[in-house]
Amino acid sequence: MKKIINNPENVVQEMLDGMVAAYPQYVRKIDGFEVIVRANAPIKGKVALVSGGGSGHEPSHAGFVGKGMLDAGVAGAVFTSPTPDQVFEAIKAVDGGAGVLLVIKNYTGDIMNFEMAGEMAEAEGIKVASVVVNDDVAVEDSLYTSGRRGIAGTVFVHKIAGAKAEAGGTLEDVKAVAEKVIKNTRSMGMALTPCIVPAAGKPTFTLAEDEMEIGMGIHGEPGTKRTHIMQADDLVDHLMEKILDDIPYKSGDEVAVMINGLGATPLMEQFIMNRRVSEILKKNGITVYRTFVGEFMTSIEMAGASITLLKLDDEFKQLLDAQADTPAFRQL
Amino acid sequence: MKKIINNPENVVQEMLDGMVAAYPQYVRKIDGFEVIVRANAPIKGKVALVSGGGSGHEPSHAGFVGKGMLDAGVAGAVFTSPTPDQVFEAIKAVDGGAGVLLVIKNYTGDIMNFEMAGEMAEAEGIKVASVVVNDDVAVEDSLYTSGRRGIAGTVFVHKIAGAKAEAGGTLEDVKAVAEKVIKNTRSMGMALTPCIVPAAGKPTFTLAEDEMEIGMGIHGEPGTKRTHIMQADDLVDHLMEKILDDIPYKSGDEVAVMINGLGATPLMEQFIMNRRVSEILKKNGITVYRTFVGEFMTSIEMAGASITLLKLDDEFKQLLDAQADTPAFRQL
Amino acid sequence: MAVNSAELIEIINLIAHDIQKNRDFLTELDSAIGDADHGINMSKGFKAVTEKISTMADKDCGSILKTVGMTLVSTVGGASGPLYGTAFMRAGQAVGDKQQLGFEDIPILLDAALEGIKMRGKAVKGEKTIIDALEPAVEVLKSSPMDIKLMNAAVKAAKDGVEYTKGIIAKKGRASYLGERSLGHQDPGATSCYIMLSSTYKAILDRNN
Amino acid sequence: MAVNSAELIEIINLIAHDIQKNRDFLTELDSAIGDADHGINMSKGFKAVTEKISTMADKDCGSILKTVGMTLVSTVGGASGPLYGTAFMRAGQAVGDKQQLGFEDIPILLDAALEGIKMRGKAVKGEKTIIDALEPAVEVLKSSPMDIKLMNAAVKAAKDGVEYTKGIIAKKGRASYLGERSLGHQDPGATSCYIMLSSTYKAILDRNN
Ligand SMILES: Nc1ncnc2c1ncn2[C@@H]1O[C@H](COP(=O)(O)OP(=O)(O)O)[C@@H](O)[C@H]1O
Ligand SMILES: Nc1ncnc2c1ncn2[C@@H]1O[C@H](COP(=O)(O)OP(=O)(O)O)[C@@H](O)[C@H]1O
Ligand SMILES: [Mg+2]
Ligand SMILES: [Mg+2]
Ligand SMILES: [Mg+2]
Ligand SMILES: [Mg+2]
Repeated sequence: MKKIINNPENVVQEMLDGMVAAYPQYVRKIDGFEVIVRANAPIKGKVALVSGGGSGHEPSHAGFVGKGMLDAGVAGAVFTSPTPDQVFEAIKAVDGGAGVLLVIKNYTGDIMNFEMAGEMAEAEGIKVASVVVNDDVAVEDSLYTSGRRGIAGTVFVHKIAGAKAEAGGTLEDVKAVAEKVIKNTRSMGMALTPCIVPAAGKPTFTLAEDEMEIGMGIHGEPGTKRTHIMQADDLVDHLMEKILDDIPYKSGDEVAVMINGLGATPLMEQFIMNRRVSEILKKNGITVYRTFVGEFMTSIEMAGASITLLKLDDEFKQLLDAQADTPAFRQL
Repeated sequence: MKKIINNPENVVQEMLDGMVAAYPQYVRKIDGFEVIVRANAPIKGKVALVSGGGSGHEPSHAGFVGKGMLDAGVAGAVFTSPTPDQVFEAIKAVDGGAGVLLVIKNYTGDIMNFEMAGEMAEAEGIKVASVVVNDDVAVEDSLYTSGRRGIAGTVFVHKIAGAKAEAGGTLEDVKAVAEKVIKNTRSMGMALTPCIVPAAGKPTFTLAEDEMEIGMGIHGEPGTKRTHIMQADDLVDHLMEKILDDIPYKSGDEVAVMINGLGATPLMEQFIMNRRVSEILKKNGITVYRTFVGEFMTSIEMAGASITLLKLDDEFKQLLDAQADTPAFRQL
Repeated sequence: MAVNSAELIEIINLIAHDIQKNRDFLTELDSAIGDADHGINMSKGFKAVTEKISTMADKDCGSILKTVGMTLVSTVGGASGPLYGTAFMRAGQAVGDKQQLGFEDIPILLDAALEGIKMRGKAVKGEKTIIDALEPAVEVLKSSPMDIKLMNAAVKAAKDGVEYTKGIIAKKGRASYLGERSLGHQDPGATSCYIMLSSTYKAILDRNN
Repeated sequence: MAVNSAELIEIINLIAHDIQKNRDFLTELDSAIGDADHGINMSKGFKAVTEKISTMADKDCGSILKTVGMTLVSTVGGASGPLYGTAFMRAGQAVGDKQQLGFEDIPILLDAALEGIKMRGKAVKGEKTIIDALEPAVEVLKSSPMDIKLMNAAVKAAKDGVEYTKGIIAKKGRASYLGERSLGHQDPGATSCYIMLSSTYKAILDRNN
């Protein structure tokens, strides 16, 4: 296991310490908890956004704590959703009286832990609402299963719902816009290599030197198929076909694009992917309003990437353009 | 070779296309050249900054083209410095009449190619000055050799000299502040894995599963020693000792810190390093003014990281705080 | 049968011991259709439980069970933390402040546990979850007057339930993302549930002999 | 000896051919103490050169050499592009608009090339660079009246210079970062320089016989 760490048991704690040491102007940590909140939390009268999940997806979620996005990020053990008391602590720390929106990725564990935290908070008189992000088209959606997974599209929810809250939206407003983002966001990813959970010390799965996995989840969950490594353009064609067909996105639509590196894939390759994405969108008569390329929702040091499209309307454009100032996402 | 690319011959061209497609609000490409310039270049009356080098260090340098940093980034083949005509084209495209500063990393090839471009530009009546960044303390400095290499500290030169130019500094002012940054910046890095130049298809060197290389260069140049993988804290102690002793940085100093991931090393590990860096600085009575954690000067998909310290004075603090708005570096 | 608080703690410690013993086995099952952490999660939680309840011998049975539940909730995380946590908390509520438990309490507390898991996880039988082991056991326990033989039959029903999970597609939890590929694998959560029931039975049997 | 423009182009094509033939060898040398691209860089540049000068048989010798230099500068990159590019450009300036070159021109153009490399790279002999092959050759050429035998001696001096680079520590270029670890390795740039001189000698020898 080639990692720059000390004791694998302490990675989350030490990471959060290092993050707070780096960005005291943005964030602080709640003592005794793996919870990162805005340096100036709680903000009186503003709806607060709390997100989180297992660690290993950095900069998600604590990296997006700051003006115009989240008020708290809760960090579970690597790839394990945080417990309700951690989330509860986050809710209490950021509630400014206007209520708290929980942004949850669609994993059974995350939903149950965040729900319990919400119940605890409501029992103390805090208004709580929640949304569940499920953007990954690699998994079929169905009412009778756990549905689709939540992946990089979550960051668009943080951005847009965060901007709505910053602009003075009520809890109902912020929840409504978050749900609208979820409805209009689709993603799909692929992996070239597995990653290693520090406490495990070895990869959970293996891929041969010439293999890749399409539709891989951000915790190493299996995808839709394992194939020979494809050329970037063919790969992007495949992912884009699945994504475009899903909502579907149509000619005349305007979108925001996110190319998200999973950890070990360099920007060079992400840009090569984006080149093809923009070609395909153009060919389909879809206009790109803004593009985001980089690491937003990673899988530790997995090599691979995901593509996310968000279908825009005027409200979205305005909120997407709004200022954001966080350790990992800034917009002037 | 596990990469998301098409033909290895075209990676630089396709990367730049993908970058321009992503960030038209920031940058455009000069047709027929591997040159990225500010969308609104040239800016009349402003000193322009041109940097560049071999590709494979993304987001360096084109990612820092934008308000408050560079005016042009020139992208050579992977790990090969660009030719003078490319740099010359960049200089011509961004000169706004106030002259152009070339920010060169200290590699023989880069220096000669940029120098020749400077001569070509001067022959056309453009005022050109240049600085050479040499922050890597892993290599001994000497007048009688090529001296130290230029690595991640280059980004501090972009930031501070870029802010000076944006604030209306003359070519002499901007060059002077760039040289002052160089004098006060020291870095050192390490690698856990090699990287693969796409055209070569295989790593230039190998490291055993339990080995790391300390003082590694950003093109895979050998470092000061190859050792058994160390714990993060021990590793940081070693790098920091070399860095602190070099200038030296002393009790009472104020610094900016950059933890720079080389490509495959996740933010989690970078934050774990920063935790120790901040401890060491505190112990030495050195105050941290600002910290930057992320990927700034990479080695394609190399796993590893470097630490950079910049010793600050009031002018530096003001310029470091100044607004910047580029694809890969933003500050409100 | 009558189990006082001290004895209840011993039974829970035996469960903790058996979970610990099966840590790698459960993780291995989870690595086939999940994310390879079920054994790690559960043993972390029960280690905390053992510590937490070690000083509770003077407390009532309901409080002990509720403490187990709360400890699991606040240490395990993932899916199994809230599920087993809720189960133990509901079981504790069901027995109230009793100082000792008899055979007749077992169906009551396990039924409450099952309801808690269903409420929390919104799963039903046949979705390849804990419920596929627990619900058949509870059904057996409710079918006749309670005794040690019925308890044995309930454990056997749980075991059959685990076996049954091999032949079905996961519809809930992380394994559901595999679709058809979850076929042929035994569910980790159903397995840990069977282990806990079986430990309880063995503890009671030991005490009865 | 007298070489007209068409013949000069042939000589340069032979150099290009020999560089191409030694592409992997040069790259291998560079991989030991540099970044494994010298052969790739040089053969890319000379491929472009061959194309560029193919239509220049009616131009003067100085223009042809300058075109070689400019083409190397604009296609090679790295350290060797500006160095060899400057060398050829300086050589072209030295011979001016001559329509043919004689023996007496060889020391003049190579001396100009050497000075160009020194100016551009600021290296001196003994630093494990191109200069360790080129300077001894130029010294031999300047030591007596020029003829084919002296040319042969110059190529031999270049070869000795390549040999000499094995025993010294690099002080310039990328290999200098290795410090003592550069000992024992032959310098790629000195080697490509020797190859080019040797190709030139062979071409002239062929023509003279
Ligand atoms: N909705 C649900 N209802 C009941 N049990 C469930 C549900 N979802 C998952 N499980 C159980 O949880 C087990 C996985 O637990 P664990 O590995 O600890 O959590 P995670 O999936 O978050 O990693 C599964 O094997 C399954 O039995
Ligand atoms: N300052 C210099 N003067 C003369 N020759 C040099 C100098 N620096 C480097 N060289 C030569 O350049 C060669 C390396 O060329 P090449 O590999 O093409 O460039 P790079 O080092 O940029 O990859 C070295 O072997 C050396 O002979
Ligand atoms: Mg898990
Ligand atoms: Mg090179
Ligand atoms: Mg699991
Ligand atoms: Mg080289």
